[in-house]
Amino acid sequence: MEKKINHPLQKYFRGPINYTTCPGCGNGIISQAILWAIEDLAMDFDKFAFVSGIGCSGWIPSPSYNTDVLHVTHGRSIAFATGLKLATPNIKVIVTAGDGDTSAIGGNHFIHACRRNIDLTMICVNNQIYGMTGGQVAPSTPYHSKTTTTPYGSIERPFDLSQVAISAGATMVARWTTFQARQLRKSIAKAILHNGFSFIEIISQCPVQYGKVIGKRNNAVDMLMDYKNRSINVRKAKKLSPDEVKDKIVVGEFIEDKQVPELTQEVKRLRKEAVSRCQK
Amino acid sequence: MEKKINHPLQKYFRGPINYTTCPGCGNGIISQAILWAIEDLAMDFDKFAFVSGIGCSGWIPSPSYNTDVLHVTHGRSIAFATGLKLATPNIKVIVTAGDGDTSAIGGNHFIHACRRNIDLTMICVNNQIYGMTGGQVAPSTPYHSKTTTTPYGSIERPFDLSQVAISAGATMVARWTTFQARQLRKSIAKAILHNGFSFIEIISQCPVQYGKVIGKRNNAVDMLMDYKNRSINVRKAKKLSPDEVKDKIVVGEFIEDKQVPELTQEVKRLRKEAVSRCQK
Amino acid sequence: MINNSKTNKTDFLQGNIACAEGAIMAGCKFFAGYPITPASEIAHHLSKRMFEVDGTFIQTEDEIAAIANIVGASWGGVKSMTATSGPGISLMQENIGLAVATETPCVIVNVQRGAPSTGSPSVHLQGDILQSKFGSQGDYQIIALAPASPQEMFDFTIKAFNLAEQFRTPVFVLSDSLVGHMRERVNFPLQEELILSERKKLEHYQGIHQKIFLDEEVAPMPVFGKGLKANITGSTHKEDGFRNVSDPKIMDNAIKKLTNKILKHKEEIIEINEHEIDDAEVAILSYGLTSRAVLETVKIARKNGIKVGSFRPITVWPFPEEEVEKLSRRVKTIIVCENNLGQLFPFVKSAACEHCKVISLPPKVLGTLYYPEEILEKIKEVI
Amino acid sequence: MINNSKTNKTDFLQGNIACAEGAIMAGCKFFAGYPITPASEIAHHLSKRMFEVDGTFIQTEDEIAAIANIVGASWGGVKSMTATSGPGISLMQENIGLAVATETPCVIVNVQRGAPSTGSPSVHLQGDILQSKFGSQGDYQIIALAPASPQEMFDFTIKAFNLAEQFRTPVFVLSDSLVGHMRERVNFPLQEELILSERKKLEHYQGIHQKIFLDEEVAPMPVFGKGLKANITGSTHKEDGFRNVSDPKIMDNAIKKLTNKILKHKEEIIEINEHEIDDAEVAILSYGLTSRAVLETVKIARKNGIKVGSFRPITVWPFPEEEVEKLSRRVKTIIVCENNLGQLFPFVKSAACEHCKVISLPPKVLGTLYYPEEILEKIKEVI
Amino acid sequence: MVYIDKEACKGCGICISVCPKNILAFTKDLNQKGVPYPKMIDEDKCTLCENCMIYCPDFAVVVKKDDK
Amino acid sequence: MVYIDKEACKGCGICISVCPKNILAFTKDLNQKGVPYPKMIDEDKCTLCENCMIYCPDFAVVVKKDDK
Amino acid sequence: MSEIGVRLSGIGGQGVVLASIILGRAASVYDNLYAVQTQTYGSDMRGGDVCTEIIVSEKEIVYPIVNTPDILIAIAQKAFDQHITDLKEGGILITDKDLVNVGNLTKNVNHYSEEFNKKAIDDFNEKRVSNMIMLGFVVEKTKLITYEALEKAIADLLSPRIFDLNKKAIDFGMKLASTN
Amino acid sequence: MSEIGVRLSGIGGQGVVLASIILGRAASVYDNLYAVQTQTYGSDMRGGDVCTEIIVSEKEIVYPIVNTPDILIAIAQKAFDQHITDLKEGGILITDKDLVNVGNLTKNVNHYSEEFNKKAIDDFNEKRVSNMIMLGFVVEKTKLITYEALEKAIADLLSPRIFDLNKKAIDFGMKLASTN
Ligand SMILES: Cc1ncc(C[n+]2csc(CCOP(=O)(O)OP(=O)(O)O)c2C)c(N)n1
Ligand SMILES: Cc1ncc(C[n+]2csc(CCOP(=O)(O)OP(=O)(O)O)c2C)c(N)n1
Ligand code: SF4
Ligand code: SF4
Ligand code: SF4
Ligand code: SF4
Ligand code: SF4
Ligand code: SF4
Ligand SMILES: [Mg+2]
Ligand SMILES: [Mg+2]
Repeated sequence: MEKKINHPLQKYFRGPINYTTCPGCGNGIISQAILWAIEDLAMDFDKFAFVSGIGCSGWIPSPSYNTDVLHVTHGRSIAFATGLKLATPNIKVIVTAGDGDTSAIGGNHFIHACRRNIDLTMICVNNQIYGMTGGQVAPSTPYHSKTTTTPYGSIERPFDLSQVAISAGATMVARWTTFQARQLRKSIAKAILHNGFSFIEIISQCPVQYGKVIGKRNNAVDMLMDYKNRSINVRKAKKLSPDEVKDKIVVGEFIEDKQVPELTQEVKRLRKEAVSRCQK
Repeated sequence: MEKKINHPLQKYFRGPINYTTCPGCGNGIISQAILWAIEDLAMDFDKFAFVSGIGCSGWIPSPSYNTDVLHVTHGRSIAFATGLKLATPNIKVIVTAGDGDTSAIGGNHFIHACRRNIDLTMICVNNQIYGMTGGQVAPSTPYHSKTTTTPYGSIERPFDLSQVAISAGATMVARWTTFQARQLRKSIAKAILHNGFSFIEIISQCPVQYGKVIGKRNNAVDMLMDYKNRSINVRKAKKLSPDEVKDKIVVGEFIEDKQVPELTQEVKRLRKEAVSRCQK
Repeated sequence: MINNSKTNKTDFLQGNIACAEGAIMAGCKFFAGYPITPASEIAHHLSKRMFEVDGTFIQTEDEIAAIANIVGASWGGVKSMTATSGPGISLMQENIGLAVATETPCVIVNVQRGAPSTGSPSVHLQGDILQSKFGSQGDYQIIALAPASPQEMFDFTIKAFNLAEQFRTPVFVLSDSLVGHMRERVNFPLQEELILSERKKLEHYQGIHQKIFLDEEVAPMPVFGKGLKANITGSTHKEDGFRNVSDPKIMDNAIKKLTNKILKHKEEIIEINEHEIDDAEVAILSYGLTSRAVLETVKIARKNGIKVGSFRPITVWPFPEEEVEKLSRRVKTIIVCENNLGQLFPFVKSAACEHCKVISLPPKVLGTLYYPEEILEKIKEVI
Repeated sequence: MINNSKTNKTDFLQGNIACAEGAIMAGCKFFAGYPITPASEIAHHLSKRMFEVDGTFIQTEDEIAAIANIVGASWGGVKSMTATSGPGISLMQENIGLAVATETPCVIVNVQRGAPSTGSPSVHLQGDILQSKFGSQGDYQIIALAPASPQEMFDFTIKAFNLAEQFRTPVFVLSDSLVGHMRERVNFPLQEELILSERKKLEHYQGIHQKIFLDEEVAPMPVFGKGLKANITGSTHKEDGFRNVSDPKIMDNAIKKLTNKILKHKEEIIEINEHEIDDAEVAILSYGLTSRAVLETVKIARKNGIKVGSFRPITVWPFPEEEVEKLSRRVKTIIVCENNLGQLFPFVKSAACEHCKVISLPPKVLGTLYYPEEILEKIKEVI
Repeated sequence: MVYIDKEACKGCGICISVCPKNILAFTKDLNQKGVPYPKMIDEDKCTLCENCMIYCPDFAVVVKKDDK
Repeated sequence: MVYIDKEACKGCGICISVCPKNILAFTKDLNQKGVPYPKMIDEDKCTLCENCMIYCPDFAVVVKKDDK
Repeated sequence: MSEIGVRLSGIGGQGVVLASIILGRAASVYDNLYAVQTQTYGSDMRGGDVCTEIIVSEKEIVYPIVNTPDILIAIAQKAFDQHITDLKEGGILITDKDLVNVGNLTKNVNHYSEEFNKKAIDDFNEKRVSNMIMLGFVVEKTKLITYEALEKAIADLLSPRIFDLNKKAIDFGMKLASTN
Repeated sequence: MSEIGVRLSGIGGQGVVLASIILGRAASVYDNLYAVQTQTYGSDMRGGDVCTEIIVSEKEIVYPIVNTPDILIAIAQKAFDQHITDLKEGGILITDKDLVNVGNLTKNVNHYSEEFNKKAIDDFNEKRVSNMIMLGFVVEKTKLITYEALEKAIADLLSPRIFDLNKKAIDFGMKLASTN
């Protein structure tokens, strides 16, 4: 039972699997969900590229994943991924980013990718805090939370990231917590297949930095159980009053697979048009 | 009748009224709406400050308005205005910005101001194009438009700026076209009184640059009449099918005066709390 | 500026915290910032302290917003500051240019880290010296001070505010990861004994063409909300603030006046620490933390009877050209020690080369403090 | 590089359009940009042309995204470019640093305009020379070429792509508003006669520790999507791409290798145009458009029997230190003419001062092309 | 009373198009900018609704209620 | 069969909490990192549901269906 | 032909920049001459002053700016007022008769003035061809470029739809010049 | 007392940084000495190697880094392995008996080893006070600072809730040192 045996996902790693995340960090669960989704799809890992920014979540693919990985500046992963995808439309480009990465410094690239409907799969690790830099408030930190930079409680309302994605035009949007690891895995697989910009938000435990905020430092299990208790599927939530869902985490696939022309395919269309115009 | 007589709004100007805008540009109509709103409110113009970015719309207040005016870098007006408002909460700070200013380069500051609910009045001149730099596509340019940088028609869907503002948390949101100059004036007055972040989007004619796009170059009147014909109030629009409103411009006050704690007042509360904690 | 003899408090503080406390003593009432290693502690501390002193703290969406916020706040009449590290400075460049062009007093703290790019967040390096001066488009002058201890982070932050107010300009505190995280004793001066500068303010509205910019003696600054009808733009403008973007003569005037506003007052601004320079044959020029390695070297060298002294610009910018030139007349060799690949070296050489030899000596391993022995070796070589 | 004798086409083009066409001839397949005066025409032209050549054009949400996009595309294996002006460069600084640190070939065109800040968008100024080299955090090297005519905007854009590919690094084309908007004859070379460089590519995956960075002879570059398992980061990394952000030795190695990759090949990179230098007593050093005023001056001066020549670095960065040093041994005086407050002057002086006099002569009115008479006057003074 | 500042006018025609009474029209004359400007053609019909004023982008029209 | 790589384990306890059969528990032992790691306490009850595997953030658990 | 510097000045919308580009193109692409064209903008991009310069020469052109033009074309009063001082003694001045009042011309120059604008309206019923009439006039008066080159250049630059009209306007301008 | 350089090394979570800050504070605020404390981080912020240095001196401290410590405290094997070479000949080495195997100590140093971690668990049932036991031990062995200063410094830095426990651990550590 304690015999050392290779993990079935080992093949996706550049070397021995060795995340330097804190004990109980949700990032590892998310990493598994991503890789299981790819495993489920039986797709060639060499045809995937990962782009990530700065933050703990940036280290999910970088340097671990044994395929092309581009680890860039804080907040800009989507913008690099856009150029990469446009240049190599045949590969599946997956962006992993933290909530700060996505919606603080990177907010503009985020909404524009939604609008453009470029075929990227965006995995947003929403641990509701800045993990890497030491527990500062994020744009997704619950209202009134006490963090390293909001000692009196935060006075800014958080974004509902999935809602922002929807209103900015994303064509597939889902939210899960790490507790729904299996549903997450399925949604990621769908997102990879989706032809357009997909946004997967994952409420994920940061037992160290966000643990401090909610007084559950280093207690990943409590945080997971809290997700379990508070999660409610969007289908159910729709039937309830706003008050009834107030403290809940609404999860599920908000937009499933909306069909809208995808950017790299539109580029191909333009090329054809341009060439035919020239020939005239 | 052709006798030179002072304009009733002359008193709001630093010198003779002399916009260098192109003939028929909507900016002047919007400028009037802003000043009439202030006139209607009978408020002291010295207690207003204007912050604007780079773009034709940035020149609505700068240097013309005879009060404090801060004309900053492209896309950043909200961020400067945030600091100014926090430092001088007693003055009314109005931001005027173009659609590019607001939602291209400035998109991130825009959504964050909505989220923070800071008491700014944001006047977004949505002429659906980059006017000042020569007619390039904006994130608000209608899908498939041919502009200076989309000679084959744009392949990116535009933002619905008011919807983005709403989902990002703005507590007052209205959209009008320049044709609804009177409603606009009223909404601006309400926005000034609103305690929080208000977003007023104005679909405005740029007869020169956007005129080229729609083949109505230099024809402001046609553009205004088009607004007249296509505008539909949100109350009516709600009763229609998506197809029926497809080519319409939905106007009206989407969010009227939502009551949510305002940022500068929250800052004051924190100061009290901090001082009282210190004394303990 | 600070009378350290009479202090009301002594503490053992991290450089970053000392900086934050210095800001408060200087009268800073507005801090905007975005977290980044190794500068975050300044924000952490001020997120609590600002509200205690009736000020404001805001964590912005990014660094571009942070600099924009402090400039906005400054026009609201309050002393304001941001703190970041190299990557954040890179993002701030455009609005630093706006602060310069609109003559907005504010303080920017850069706790430097390993670079280029994301580099090594916790490694000590003085890699951003030229970036502070040249990162934004166009010709302009900036003031930058380089502290070497928590006490200096405290003192220089106050000094930075004073210079910002006196010259209506952004001022850098150029610290680094090691100084920012180092703990040492910090003496707090008595608030009453502290000499704080306040900006020259425009008192009354003086008409549409009031002169509020481009005065080499520093034009009075209108504060918003007081009926002064400030007319501010980052576009090329005249003394009254009115924009003119076509006449090169106006631009020429704008650039030169802005530049001269600093250069004319170099003597007031520039501060140099000299140590054992009087009879020195070799002077070692260094700044920031590196100067402590140099002082140690001088100590050792002097014990060995070697005539060497330390020349340390506190003010890295404006570059102390005349002072270096004077130094070059007094010594045979200047050795420039920087924890980078020799960023100030061309400036030192250009100022000194007519009178003495100038040598650049980067540390053997960038990102580490010099061993005094390394420097000593070099001294022995050139003597 | 370009054989102008046999051309397949002659056109009368604006500098910006020539630049765009040069990019296409160089094989550029990806352009990302954000409009800005006076660079927008490059984007306008390529928004049509890119698709005709099976390439991609994207107008990004801002300049930060533009540089990120071209770096991303470059890793996708295509030649990529962006074009902007000073304010845009300021915003790109952080990701320019990333491009340098990840050794990503790409071309950045800066059509300089009046600065600082928003300044004067249509005024000709060479204000961003130092910004190109020092704007991002940390020590690094950059390559920058300064054209003086539409033909050179065409030629140097091609050259920029070649250098970018050869040295796996971002390369600047440092134009300005006047050259960008000037129209002149442009000769198009025959595509077959054009020598284009292509990056050294990693052909096969060579294991987890494959050497893909930090080779002074330029490491082979893995292209995405080919099973090469590229491991790329802007954090401090080793030759194999693995991050290490704590060991100063690794950072020291990273900085020095990156720098040396350029410096070791300075001779290949640097190009200088000399004119009438052989017997000159006075050399005038200038670059970009200014050099045309200098050449005119030389013409007039020579007519008057004054021994003066022109020394024009095509390559502004890396700075031609050795070449200037050599020049300093040949002439009595170097007059540095720049359409700014003397940005390269300290570098010239530092390189030349041991052998000759070095004088800075900014134009009487910044933002205007020198009158040959101004320069002539100065020459007569020093002779 | 409706006053039109002909030199401020840029000739866009908006005022003419928004007058509910249709009582404004371009003159044949050009102003110094070289553009035609509007003129009142039937003052009596004017309701002083102010449309012409508030829609003029160049602040060239003034409607005064008291001195009709 | 459930395999646990005790040296990869960081002792977070997640696997224990997500096991529907409640058949994992910490040992008293510490691994080289100094943390307790989980152990199977009743193999027979295991349904091979894989929860312990897919929730382990450190890839320290492997569930093999074929070799039960 | 040694270097000839021409300055064309007016206000936005008059088409002086297009005229200068046609000149430059004709000279450098079809007449085997060298040409360089530059322009400066007014204080704002909309409707301000426009001034463009073009140098035509048999030899390579080093210095691209026209500080003292050999030929000045001014088709707006402000343009004339601003640029007349720079015109070389003995140079050529061409103005629009209706739009420019040259007042008391103290300078020794060859002055031609013609009603470009009025003729465009009267004879072509199209204000916008006034620049072509002016261009034809200038070419005929100065012989900077050949007619063939001019024709080819406008064929390159103008859409076929408007080519004929513009060519007629040029011809008209040339005739005006040869008869005036 | 001339300058004494101390290096404390271990892994994240052992509290060595706090111990060094207490030392520095005690010395410089209460003992009228000079002190400078610096630290370097491991390759990642979580659970990596920790190393902190502190210099205590009667005179102002110029050079703030401890290249060759007079005193080395190592409470993890890796820490010991990495830093032992730097320790001065004749210096003091303090290790955790259970966590560090010093092997064949060739260096001429005064070596004290004690079970800080185990004692913390056994005697206090609180692993987290091991650093305080260590600190008490170090202070007693080296006399770097006075007991009074130490007491005041921990009162400044620790919340009253945990002050007593920590002080007891320090006292315990001092006793260990004086009896060992
Ligand atoms: C330009 C820039 N600003 C700031 C930082 C510092 N920084 C690194 S990660 C981070 C935020 C981390 O939060 P998040 O994105 O939510 O990721 P997490 O660590 O929580 O996964 C910050 C502010 C940086 N690296 N670059
Ligand atoms: C950093 C930066 N990038 C680009 C520009 C150039 N620029 C000026 S205004 C503008 C866009 C104008 O469009 P919009 O904001 O919609 O304003 P409008 O002119 O249409 O009112 C651009 C791209 C700039 N000034 N600064
Ligand atoms: S700080 Fe939080 S997010 Fe980062 S590794 Fe630790 S637990 Fe995970
Ligand atoms: S370009 Fe468009 S927005 Fe700008 S002034 Fe002209 S009409 Fe108005
Ligand atoms: S006031 Fe009304 S009715 Fe009278 S002219 Fe103006 S728009 Fe027409
Ligand atoms: S609306 Fe104003 S500018 Fe337009 S035609 Fe009427 S008066 Fe003239
Ligand atoms: S496989 Fe399922 S039942 Fe078996 S130990 Fe793991 S979690 Fe428990
Ligand atoms: S989930 Fe993994 S890391 Fe956590 S206790 Fe179980 S085996 Fe250990
Ligand atoms: Mg996070
Ligand atoms: Mg616009």
